[in-house]
Amino acid sequence: MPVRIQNEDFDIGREVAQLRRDNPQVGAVASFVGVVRDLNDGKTVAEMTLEHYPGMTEKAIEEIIGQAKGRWQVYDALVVHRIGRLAPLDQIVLVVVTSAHRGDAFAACEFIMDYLKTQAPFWKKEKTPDGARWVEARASDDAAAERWQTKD
Amino acid sequence: MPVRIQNEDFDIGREVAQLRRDNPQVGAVASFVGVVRDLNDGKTVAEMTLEHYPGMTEKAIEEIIGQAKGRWQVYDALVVHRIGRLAPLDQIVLVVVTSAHRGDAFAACEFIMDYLKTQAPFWKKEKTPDGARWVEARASDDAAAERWQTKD
Amino acid sequence: MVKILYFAGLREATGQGAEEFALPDDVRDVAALRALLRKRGDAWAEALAESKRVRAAVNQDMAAGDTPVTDGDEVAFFPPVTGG
Amino acid sequence: MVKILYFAGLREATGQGAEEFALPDDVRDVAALRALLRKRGDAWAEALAESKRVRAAVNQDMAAGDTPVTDGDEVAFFPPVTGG
Repeated sequence: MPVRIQNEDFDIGREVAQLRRDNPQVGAVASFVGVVRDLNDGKTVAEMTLEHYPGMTEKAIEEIIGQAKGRWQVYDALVVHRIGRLAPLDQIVLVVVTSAHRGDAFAACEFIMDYLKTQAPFWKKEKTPDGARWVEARASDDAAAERWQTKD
Repeated sequence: MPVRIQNEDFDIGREVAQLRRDNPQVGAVASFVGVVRDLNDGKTVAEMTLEHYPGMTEKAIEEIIGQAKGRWQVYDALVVHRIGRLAPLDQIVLVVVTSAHRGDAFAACEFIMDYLKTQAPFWKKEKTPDGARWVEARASDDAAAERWQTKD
Repeated sequence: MVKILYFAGLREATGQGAEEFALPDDVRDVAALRALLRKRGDAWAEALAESKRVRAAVNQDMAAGDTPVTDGDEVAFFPPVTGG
Repeated sequence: MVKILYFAGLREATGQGAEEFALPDDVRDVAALRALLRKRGDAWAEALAESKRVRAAVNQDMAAGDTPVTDGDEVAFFPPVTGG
């Protein structure tokens, strides 16, 4: 499955090996891991909880992967996103893209992350010394996703 | 050490974990793995040998990493490059970059790969059904490295 | 009937996670449904206020204000997403 | 004396991997050294021909034709690189 939503942690080494297994045409593997930081918007983060919209999340990410495959020469793409309670240093999200060439792998991987940030229904709630707060969407994430629309 | 040249294979999972270890400010880890393909320039590749210039290789890659750190907000960067005999499906090179944010991590990782391709003294010799041949440098690699010079 | 789902801050503000809702005949799109829900009281009026950045999905696809809503649909309201 | 290194196809074509070389007084840069080495015979003339894409490094830094070469330097000649 190209999209997995799970509570459990993931192992980038195993996922990369799995995705490119038995395909000797793969010359490039680009990966991204998102990690919980202990500081966000100037506040210490002790813990966060990730909520999602079951069903739509998988569908939205599959559509993003489909778009990436339409735009770049990509063999396979994988997204693993964790939900539930996470602490600083915990991994949140993994994106892996295999391709013949690195330009396609990098572009597709970054595109998937940028679109996931604005299109996939996940919400983060952080626990800080001042109490819990929902993380606000960033204008910079909208800008990151939008720049792909003027390219090509 | 941010640069390692070695015969042995590497484990992306272990390298990523090592590079971001104990730094709770890391929010983004971008990685790239280059892999031996069984087909190059239309010929079947049974095996390849990677030669390098000991001393200069490490120095050249350290300089590339230094440039990346000067251009983007990067905590750490790692390059592992294999030498010696490799077969299709074998890993050749690993680049890992840690940063607070994904834009910096992606850009620095791709920049390091593009510069490594044109600036780091490695040479590949492929064994094909027609005999052994040195791989020719690609104009597309020069172009990929040059585009970073006009940006910013 | 439509199924309406609320997520994250909107779920907390409205005190509602999911409901079955009888769609009036004159409510034919996302904006009209959102306006109708605002009339449920202060918490709803504030959570779904026009000034608030509220996103919607119809049948698990991102929707705009003029996206049609018809019987049998699954409609969701939520804040701008913040995953990844 | 300078140390000269040859890599990859250039090493094979010249049959030489490394040598200590007495630098004549009038050879002061990479281009002049390359021109002098071409005079060693056909294999050298061809491998280091001006029409060939040959790269050079002086003291392990990428060098151009006008990069100075002086006694004690380490000079390397090699084809365009193809790692990664």
